[in-house]
Amino acid sequence: MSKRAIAGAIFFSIVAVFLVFSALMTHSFGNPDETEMDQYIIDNSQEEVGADNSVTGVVFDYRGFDTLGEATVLFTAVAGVILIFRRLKK
Amino acid sequence: MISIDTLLETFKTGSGLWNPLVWITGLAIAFLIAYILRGYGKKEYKEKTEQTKSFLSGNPEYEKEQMHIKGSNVYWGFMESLRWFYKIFNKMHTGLVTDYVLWFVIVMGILFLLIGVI
Amino acid sequence: MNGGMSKIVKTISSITFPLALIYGLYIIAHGHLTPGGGFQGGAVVASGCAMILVAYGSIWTMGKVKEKQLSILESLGAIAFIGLAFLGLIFGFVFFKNFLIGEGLIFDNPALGLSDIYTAGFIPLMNFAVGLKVIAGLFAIVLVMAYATTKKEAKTK
Amino acid sequence: MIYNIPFIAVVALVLIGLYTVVFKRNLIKIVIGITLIESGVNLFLITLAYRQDSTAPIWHGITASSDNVPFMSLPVPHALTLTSIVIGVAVLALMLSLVIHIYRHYGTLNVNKLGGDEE
Amino acid sequence: MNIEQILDTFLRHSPALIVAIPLLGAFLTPLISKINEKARNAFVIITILATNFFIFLLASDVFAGNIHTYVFGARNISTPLVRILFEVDGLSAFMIIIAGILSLAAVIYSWSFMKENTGLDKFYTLMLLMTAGMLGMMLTGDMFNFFVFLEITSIASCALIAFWTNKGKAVEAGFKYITISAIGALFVLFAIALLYAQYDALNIAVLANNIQYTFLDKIALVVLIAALAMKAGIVPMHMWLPDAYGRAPASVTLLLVGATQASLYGVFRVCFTLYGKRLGTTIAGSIGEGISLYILLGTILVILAIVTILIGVMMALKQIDFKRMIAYAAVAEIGYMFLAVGAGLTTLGTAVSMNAIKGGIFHIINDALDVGLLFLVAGAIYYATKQTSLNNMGGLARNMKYTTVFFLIGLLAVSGMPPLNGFASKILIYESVYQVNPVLSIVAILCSILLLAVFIKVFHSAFLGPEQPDLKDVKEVPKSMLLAMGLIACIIVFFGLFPEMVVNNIVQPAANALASNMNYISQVTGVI
Repeated sequence: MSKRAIAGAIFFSIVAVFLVFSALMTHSFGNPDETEMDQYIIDNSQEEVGADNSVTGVVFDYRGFDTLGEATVLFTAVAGVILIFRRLKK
Repeated sequence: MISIDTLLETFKTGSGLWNPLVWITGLAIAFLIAYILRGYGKKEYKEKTEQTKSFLSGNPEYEKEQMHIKGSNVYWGFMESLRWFYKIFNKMHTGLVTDYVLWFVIVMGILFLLIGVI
Repeated sequence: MNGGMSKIVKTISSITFPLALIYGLYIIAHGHLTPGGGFQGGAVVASGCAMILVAYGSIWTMGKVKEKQLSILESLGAIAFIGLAFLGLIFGFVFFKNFLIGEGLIFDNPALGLSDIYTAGFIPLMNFAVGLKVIAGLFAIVLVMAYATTKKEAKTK
Repeated sequence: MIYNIPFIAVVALVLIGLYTVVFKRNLIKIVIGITLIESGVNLFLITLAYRQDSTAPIWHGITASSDNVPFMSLPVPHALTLTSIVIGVAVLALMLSLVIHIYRHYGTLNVNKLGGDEE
Repeated sequence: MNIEQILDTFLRHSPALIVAIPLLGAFLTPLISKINEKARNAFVIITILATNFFIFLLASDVFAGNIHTYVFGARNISTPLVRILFEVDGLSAFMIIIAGILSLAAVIYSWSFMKENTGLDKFYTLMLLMTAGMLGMMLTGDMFNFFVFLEITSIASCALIAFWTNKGKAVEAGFKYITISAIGALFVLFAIALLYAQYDALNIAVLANNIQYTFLDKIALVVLIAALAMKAGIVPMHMWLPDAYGRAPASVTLLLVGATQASLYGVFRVCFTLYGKRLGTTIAGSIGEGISLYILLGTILVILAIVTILIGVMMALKQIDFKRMIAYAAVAEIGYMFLAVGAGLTTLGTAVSMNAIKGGIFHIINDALDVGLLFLVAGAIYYATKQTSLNNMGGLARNMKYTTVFFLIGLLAVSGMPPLNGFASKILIYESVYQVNPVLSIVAILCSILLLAVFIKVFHSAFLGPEQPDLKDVKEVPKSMLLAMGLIACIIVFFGLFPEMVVNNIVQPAANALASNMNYISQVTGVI
């Protein structure tokens, strides 16, 4: 067993322990503590956005800028893939 | 908004002062003095005589291209004296991406121990 | 043989491709009413296109549609998307303002909760813009990668 | 009710992905590990959205003002998960195309064969 | 309407426009490039110039003392804060100035540096997208939005690093970079989800107002610091950086410096603002009884910084590849900023801490300019000689006079020689860190001397010496590259000659924004 594997095992287990503790200390599944923002969206998205689908209301209106960034990420990936597979000679 | 006294204002660094313009004028004066002193140099200096030949303690002189010290030869003695150091760190820099992620895991674990426990 | 599959596969895929197309367009169009939206519907349509690509081979598909046209199409979708946001800046005085709500021009039916498709301001338009963008983008990615790999094989052969 | 089992699953997914990235040698497996981490994070986000016996946040046939309004799950994590999934697709496409190029240049997918950029 | 109203409207919308204009330009570039190449290059440069105009408009107003907020999709801040919010305080304005200058220089430089290559329309598209991502990271006040822009920057820069796909090493460096970036960004998202699970908010100010420093907050803090420090290239997570910097085209490397510092900005923002309200909490642990959080965090930052400086300089000393050497020097420079800001964090609220933070902030822009100029010179030498190894160079000063002058300016500036700007920030760092702990200051000074030695090595082996036989017909690089280098060199000399003006007008507001973080929080939560 190499030195790298030993160090990896030790620190990997440390990270694993802390992450599992974080999972155990999260609020119990199914009843979050704070829901003010989401409750506001559920109640008012129909009047403010006019969309029956609250998720679409969030995606395109409340957090529309995130969606623009998301579309930009896809655009970036397409540009990158086309750039990487371009023809190298003129 | 840029007035001359703001330009000439010294740079207060908390515990000291520092004014680049004064420094530059001082350097210019120093160069001037050096140039004047240079004027007092030997007049009977003759070109193309024994005086200008470079003397490599008796060894033959190479031509110009070989006289250049390449990049990897600069600081050779420094590298040589610190070989133990560089041995360790060349072993550390294996250009493998999995090792990079392993270093991330190691640092994250140490920080977990430092912040999470303390 | 240009990397295509058998005749059965080609026939079946060309039969099922319009269904995928219609289904994806439906998801895009009803994004503000039902689960779904531009991204999901675009992914469905792009998967249909990818099926055609697999069935007919990348060389045949590259003969039909170039990745340059797809990238032009994608940037058109992106320009439409950010242009709607800029229209919000012009008409609604805020970037990303839903400037069609309350104006009564289009896509502004007061009927709420009735799953009316003529609601939600500029969200359907944005859905279509994003859908166009995702169709072109994903299909361009798949097409370019497939074409590059097949060219490599043809070279070795 | 089930206690924090979903969060345990999230952490398990993240750790499996991290293990794959750190200890596996095949480039394709490294890509798979990164997608595992990503799916774990997405699962975390989407489990945060759930409230007990709640429905999807879609108004069908009713408005917020009408009575018997259903108890809905949180809409924001849905949106975050959607964004994160698309970002994951973009990263995956780019990584796979880079892997194709690496295979063309080195003729191998083993990480140990590459690297060693230090003189 | 008259000019004041127009300028006022521009100012009110500038936080959105600074990000939106490069994005629109990026989406338009594939269409413009159908016309011809000159039109495309001119269009890209005009886009960056427009972005810079809005950047300076916004920064000049923010440095006057007021914090800008911009809500997307609504007139004003609603309660609860459900919309995405851009919040621009002194630090953000300071960082976007750096990003604007770097992107302008990079685009001008690329005009003739990239002439021979194919696929240039995608290249310019990705450059604009990378600029937009950096600016978004620096401007945003929303954690998830920060993640999205981090991903945009990472993906664009990865594709640009692998631009020369005929070189295997370049593709490999791109793969390393995207792996590191993807893992870091995913852990950032994990931390954001942890914070969201507790406080049901994504806005930085709201989170900072509600944060309680529970165990989950500790986990989130560790994950955020580790991931963003890896993106910033802190030892021992710096190893992707020489590969990426060394293999990318020079103009891309210039932007990568800005991307690295955007991650650095993220670290500072997390330490000072997101956890700013809880920095005074004394840890009730078993070992560290009674230690305040800011002392702990500052100590961690200082330790990381010292290791970074030492290893960065020592590894730079042995490199023989030009760009890798500068990359390791850049790692060491990042360490100086961490050192100063960490030392300022350990002694928060004193005059020493203010000076240290000032020095660190001032060093950010100095490092960006100096290292950027050196990378541009390295690219110019590669353009002229097609060589990157120092062993094949020599006597270049004969044929490349302007490049030699620019390299001398960058050399003296990056190694902190008076009277250039590197000295002005480093003396602030030395003096303030000396009052925190003398050993740190001594190590910093010694490493700065070693940094000078590193670049003396480059200068000797590349520019001085006899003319090499295979470099007889080297010509001076084209005008646009000289113009880009000259732009940065002029800013360096100006900053070096009048540091007081820069510190008072630009650096002081940013340092105040870091030190007194409550303004950032109350700007949003005061309205609610």
